[in-house]
Amino acid sequence: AAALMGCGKKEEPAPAPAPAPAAAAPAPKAEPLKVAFAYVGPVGDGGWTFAHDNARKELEKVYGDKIVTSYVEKVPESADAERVIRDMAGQGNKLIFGTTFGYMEPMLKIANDTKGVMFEHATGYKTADNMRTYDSRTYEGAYMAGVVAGKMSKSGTVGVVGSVPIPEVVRNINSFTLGAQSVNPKIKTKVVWVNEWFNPPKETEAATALINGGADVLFQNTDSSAVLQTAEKMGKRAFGWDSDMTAYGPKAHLASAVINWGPYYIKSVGQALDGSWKGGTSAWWGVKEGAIDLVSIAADVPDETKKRIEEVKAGLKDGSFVIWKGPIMDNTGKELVAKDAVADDKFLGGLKTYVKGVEGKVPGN
Amino acid sequence: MSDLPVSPPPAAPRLQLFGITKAYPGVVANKDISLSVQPGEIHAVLGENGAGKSTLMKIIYGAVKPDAGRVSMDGRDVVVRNPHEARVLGISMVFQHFSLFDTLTVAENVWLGLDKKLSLAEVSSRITQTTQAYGLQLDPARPVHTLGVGERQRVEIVRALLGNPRLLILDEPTSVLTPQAVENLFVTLRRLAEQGCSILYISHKLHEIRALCSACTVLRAGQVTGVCDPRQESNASLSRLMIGAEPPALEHREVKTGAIVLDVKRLDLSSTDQFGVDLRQVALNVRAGEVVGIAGVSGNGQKELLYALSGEDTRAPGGTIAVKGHDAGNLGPRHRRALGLHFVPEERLGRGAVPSLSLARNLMLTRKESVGKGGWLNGARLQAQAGGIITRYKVKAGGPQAMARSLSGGNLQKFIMGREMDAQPELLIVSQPTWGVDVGAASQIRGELLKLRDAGCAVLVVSEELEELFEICDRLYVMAKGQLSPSLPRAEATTELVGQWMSGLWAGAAEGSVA
Amino acid sequence: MDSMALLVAATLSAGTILAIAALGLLINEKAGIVNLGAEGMMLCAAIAGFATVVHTGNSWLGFAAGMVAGAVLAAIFGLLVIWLNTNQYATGLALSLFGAGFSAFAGIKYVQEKLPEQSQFSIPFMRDIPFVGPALFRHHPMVYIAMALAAGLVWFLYRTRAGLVLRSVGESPESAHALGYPVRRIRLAAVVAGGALCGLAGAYVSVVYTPLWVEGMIAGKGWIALALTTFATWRPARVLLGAYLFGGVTMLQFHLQGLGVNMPSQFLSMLPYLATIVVLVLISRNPLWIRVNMPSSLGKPFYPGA
Amino acid sequence: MIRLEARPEPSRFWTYASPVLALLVTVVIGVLLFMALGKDPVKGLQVFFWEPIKSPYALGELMVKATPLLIIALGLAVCFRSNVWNIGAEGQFVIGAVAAGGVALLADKTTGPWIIPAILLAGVLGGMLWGGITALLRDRFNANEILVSLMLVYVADMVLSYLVFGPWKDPNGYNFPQTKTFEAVTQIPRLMQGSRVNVGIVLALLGVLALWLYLFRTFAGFKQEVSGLAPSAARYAGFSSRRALWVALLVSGGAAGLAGALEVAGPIGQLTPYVPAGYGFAAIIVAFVGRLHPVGVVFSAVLMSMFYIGGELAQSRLGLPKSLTGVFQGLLLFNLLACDTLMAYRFKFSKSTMKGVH
Ligand SMILES: Nc1ncnc2c1ncn2[C@@H]1O[C@H](COP(=O)(O)OP(=O)(O)OP(=O)(O)O)[C@@H](O)[C@H]1O
Ligand SMILES: Nc1ncnc2c1ncn2[C@@H]1O[C@H](COP(=O)(O)OP(=O)(O)OP(=O)(O)O)[C@@H](O)[C@H]1O
Ligand SMILES: [Mg+2]
Ligand SMILES: [Mg+2]
Repeated sequence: AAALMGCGKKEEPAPAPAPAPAAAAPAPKAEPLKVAFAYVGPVGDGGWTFAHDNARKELEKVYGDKIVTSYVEKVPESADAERVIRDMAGQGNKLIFGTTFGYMEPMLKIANDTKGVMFEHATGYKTADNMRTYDSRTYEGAYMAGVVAGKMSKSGTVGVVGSVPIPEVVRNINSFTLGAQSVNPKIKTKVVWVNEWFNPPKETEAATALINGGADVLFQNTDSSAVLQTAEKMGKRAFGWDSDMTAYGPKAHLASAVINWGPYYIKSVGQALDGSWKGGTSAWWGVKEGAIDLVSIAADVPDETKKRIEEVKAGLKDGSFVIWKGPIMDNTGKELVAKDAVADDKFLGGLKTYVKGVEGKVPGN
Repeated sequence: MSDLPVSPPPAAPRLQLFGITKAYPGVVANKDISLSVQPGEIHAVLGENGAGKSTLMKIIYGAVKPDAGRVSMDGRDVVVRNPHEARVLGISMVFQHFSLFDTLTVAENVWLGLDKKLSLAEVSSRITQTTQAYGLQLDPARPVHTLGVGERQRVEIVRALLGNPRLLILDEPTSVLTPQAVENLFVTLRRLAEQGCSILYISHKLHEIRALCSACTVLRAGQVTGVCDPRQESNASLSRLMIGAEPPALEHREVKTGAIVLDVKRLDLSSTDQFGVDLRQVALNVRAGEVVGIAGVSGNGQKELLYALSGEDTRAPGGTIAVKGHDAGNLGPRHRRALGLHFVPEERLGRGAVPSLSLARNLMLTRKESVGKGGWLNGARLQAQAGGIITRYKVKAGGPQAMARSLSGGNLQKFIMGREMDAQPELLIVSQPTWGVDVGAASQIRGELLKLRDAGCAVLVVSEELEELFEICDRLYVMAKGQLSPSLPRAEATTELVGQWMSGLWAGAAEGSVA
Repeated sequence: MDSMALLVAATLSAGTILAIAALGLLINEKAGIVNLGAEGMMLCAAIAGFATVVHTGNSWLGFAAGMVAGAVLAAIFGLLVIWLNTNQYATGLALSLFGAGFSAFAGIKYVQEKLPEQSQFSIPFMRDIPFVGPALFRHHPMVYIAMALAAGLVWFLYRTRAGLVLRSVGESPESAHALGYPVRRIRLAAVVAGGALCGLAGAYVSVVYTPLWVEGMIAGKGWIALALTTFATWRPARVLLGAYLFGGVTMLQFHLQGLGVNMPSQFLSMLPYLATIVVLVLISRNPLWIRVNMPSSLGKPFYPGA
Repeated sequence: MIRLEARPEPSRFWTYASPVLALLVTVVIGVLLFMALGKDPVKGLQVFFWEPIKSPYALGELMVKATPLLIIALGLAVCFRSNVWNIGAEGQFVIGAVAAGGVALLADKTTGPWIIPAILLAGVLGGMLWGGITALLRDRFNANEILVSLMLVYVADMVLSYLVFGPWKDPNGYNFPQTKTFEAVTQIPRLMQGSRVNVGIVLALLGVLALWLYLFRTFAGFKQEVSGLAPSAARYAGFSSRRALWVALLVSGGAAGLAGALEVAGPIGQLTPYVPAGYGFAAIIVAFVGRLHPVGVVFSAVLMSMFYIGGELAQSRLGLPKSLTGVFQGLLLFNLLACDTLMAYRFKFSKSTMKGVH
């Protein structure tokens, strides 16, 4: 099952210089570096946590006996997080990954108390000397999926099953819509929120509702393959998310927008091993760094679209293409990004309105 | 019932028991009991509470497995492993505690007690046939929870009869019937016996046994203490066999009555339960120093009246219920107790006492002498108080800490009566004071009630046992169909008259029902 | 396509899970036993069913495996509750906890596993009737089985002697015992049957409704099924209606979102739960109705000693 | 044949021995399971039963985990003893947390320490409000409290979700669903340096004492219990069953609300959608394992917390999956319930054949 994570990508050179062999040679008797992961979901969720855990396994493969990894799954984003992460530090782990936003405050606290330990926090915005943040530009994958969706939708209406209306998810919905509009300016996006990251029956029901509402291509930001499978059952098209989900809906599957945490983890552990790890920074990796990709594009997607995707990827890699470049309007007609202006990461980090073409209002705004 | 086999002349006993023994933890309920019932014989089993009668009957019916002993029917040994097998052998049983299902209909209830592969419709028509044949009235389609107690008893009996029994076991069947209904039942039973059916009959009512049965086995503490022909015995001699002594005769002194303590005027109250009885124009009074009885078959409004009197139902309109001159209709039980009204309900477990609490704690249901300031409990005082009641009223119990449910029915009744009498009430209302209580305990309870009266307390007794009411009451009312008869001095009360009134036929009753 | 028809279709499909599980629980409860372990049984059945289909490719075998899993767990529950007289609520909760943990544990290998493709079902000719066809006649057979089950249960409970015996055991186990019915064995049979149906519902979720295995995938449906029996005052036909009603409200909240109804999605998400409370309040106002239909011994222990 | 035979009186010995036996059986099953999984059973046991108590810090963490469980379970003990089946403590916990969070958000740099009692009071009132809805619907409309309280859990989660995604969202929080972190003054005072244990544990222990006194030493407690054990007896005695219903739900709601307040103003320090962590459901089990007895509940809350923490440790130390925690907790509860049978029954080995009727 682990092979589901974009297989071809292991050949790609990891962006980090991968000092592994070099570091191993001079100190053969060195204690292995202990690396720990705190996961919010079960490693078996098939989505977010699953992807992180795949990257952890990849780490073990890459670094072999130079590191020892361990993880604790289903750590609630409550008082428990602090205990678990503190215990990880207490157990001699030198590099600790917290993979959900809700660990931000506890990790910050622990980072201040345990200076000798390096902390990596996913999706947050607070850092310390020995704590930094990392995230992936999932919206780039969403944009590329949108390009395919815009081409493949016959009804002109696409649907998104939204998990929880945090900025990241809103950004993905918007980027998906921008991608679709890049090939079909008249495309409309319907959004249904399930208010949960992971609830397969609910995801199924939400997907059904979208299809009943006229959407013929679905996209989701939830953690299971339920949406894709619903599309398969109802004869519509949909995407895989987080990992390659082709197998779940061979007929419905248009493409999978995958995250690969591997490159970042490999780089981070490499830095930790050779002592070049520094806190206080934020990394936001995307297509450029190999963290995001659109894979397994369906055979019936026209070649011109496939070519367009390749162009987008190339453009994102060399910086010649920017997704969030004005003019971009919100769906009330207000200007979000002025003509020719490029939205910066801070703007993207706090996005709370839909772009033109998405129906409705972001909950809570 | 014509398909009953006519018993062959030199018959082996219909039922024989040899050395039946059954021990429960702590008690030996049956010890080496042997018994023999002839075909067509009505055989009484007599004994005080806890003597082991019901246990023995359940063993015969296969509902309880004996530890040792042998059962034979018609001379052949049988093993009755469960009631189904018993019914196949021709044994039917009417249980002491009803075995009915409230929400099911009469026909369904009967059907469940039959093993034959009849359809429900066939069962219904058989019920109609049988009820007509025996002069019992019963509508097969009615849900049981809409029936009165007497009618429920009929369901049980009809169910037993439809099994074409060759041996019919009746465990205290008459405790809830009117005298006329008892007579009807006896007619039915005698007819069955004539047709060759043997009957095992359990009752605490000695006169019934003497009138009906031709043989009698007496049990005491699980053992057979005597076999006799009850027709040759007197109440006193039967009592001696049963408890080793005669119950003390009650002395009934005439006393001067005092002021009216309880005064009920034109009480109309609709029942909260759809199948309950509405009270109509109930009027009664009780004076200090007298015992007033309310006779009647239960299910005629007694329950509703008692709820209204005790304060468990506070809907009585103003001016209808007065206790010592205070309008009490809307007061809860607590406030009525403050006025001196104490009440003993007929359900001992669950209403009169909490089964899983100790006797001491159960005391606090109605007594709060050991509740100190701010609601703090004084445990030592509570123990002492409970201990006092246990000794004074001769309650057989493990002590104040014994759980209420560990007591036998009669002993729990004595404890509850003791709890209320010990409070020195000015008005004591008691429902079914001796229901299912053995002769010895019953006479003790009645004696205590009279003592209380002599001390100037007003006592209201609701009972289905006419004998008992005649024994202790100074005046009687009869309750029927939610109405109360005029007051009847004991001297004028006869079984016939009261029996007639129990059907609602007293002068003025019709008026009442029109109003 | 008529979106109304699709809403009806989605409702029936969503309601089927609840209907099957709730009918199973109804059998339990008619015999006087409350099993709060529905969620745990459904989860274990979901993984059992899923794993079976993964290995055999036959979804009917998967349903059977789910039923067996539900039945086995129910039997454990039944032995504890019926023979050892443990508290029903606590034992049921323990079962829920255990089932959730155990299914997750047993299912680790099956995450990311997928099922072989299944053919679509529909009823020939009828499926093409406008509106009615798409709404009613293009479902998985399990949808019709749920309906048949409700009808069968009505017949069983109210028309057969066995059904009468079952009801009598729930009404008064003491009386049934006195009449010689093997109360405990009947109760165990009812509990096991109930567990099997919960299992069927669980397997339906992982094999058909969302054909995948992930931990905790029943996501509360078991609790809702428990609510439905009371909600339906223990009448099978009402259980079915209740299940569809709940399924309908669940679907409706998403459809309303899809229609752009301007209300925070959290409030829409509350709808099914609020609707349940409202209906419950309406139904419960008639105490007689409850009294006549509710098994009197529900949740109470039975000691056959007496 | 082995038969169960009722004891004339509950056995005192087994009252105390049964939990021990249950634990032993669970441990034995655990050892077998560890061996089956190829893990060292000694290490496995150590992780569950020694590591959570081996140091003052670990003990402190155990207390942090046990405090909310204990407080909620105490309230539920009152409720279940009154025969009121509130299984929605989770919802009452959440609303308590919301109410407490609302008050905590009012604090600013100038606020005095009076805010802490205000926060706790708000939590209690919030929980009571949520419990009170169930009481009201039960009282007025006879609606089944199991279902109403359960449905209200989902509603409470959504209320919280609405607030943190909407009106109470931290304006400087990059639109993430959480309130701003509360001012330091709102932090529930800790008992000692270097540990997260706060006065919540003191309140919980006071609660144990209060509950013990209430149940066994006051008339009010007696009335409450009677209404649960025998409603007809309560009515006969004149104890109001409606009052008992309200008391039960308000007390358990208030307790759950208090736990919610202690949690948000204590270890969490802000409102997030992740406040509901399942304490309300776990506490039901804690209450039962503790036999609805205030002292028993203390032990079961600690044991339950050891399982939770042990479950986490088993992952990081032994690489075992988290789901084992649930398996163990479920097993322990099964075992305990089964062993409790020994209190009221003894096993009898009889030579005779099967009894015909069961
Ligand atoms: N299931 C049981 N478990 C334990 N003890 C029992 C059980 N059933 C009866 N007993 C005890 O056995 C003894 C005989 O009881 P039984 O019911 O046979 O008495 P009885 O003669 O029918 O009394 P009553 O006149 O009160 O009906 C009593 O001491 C009773 O407490
Ligand atoms: N059975 C009783 N006998 C004597 N005193 C009692 C009894 N029950 C309650 N009390 C006392 O009465 C006081 C109030 O009790 P309770 O809770 O029953 O009353 P309430 O419901 O407030 O009043 P009301 O009955 O007027 O509605 C308490 O101090 C209590 O100790
Ligand atoms: Mg008897
Ligand atoms: Mg009151």
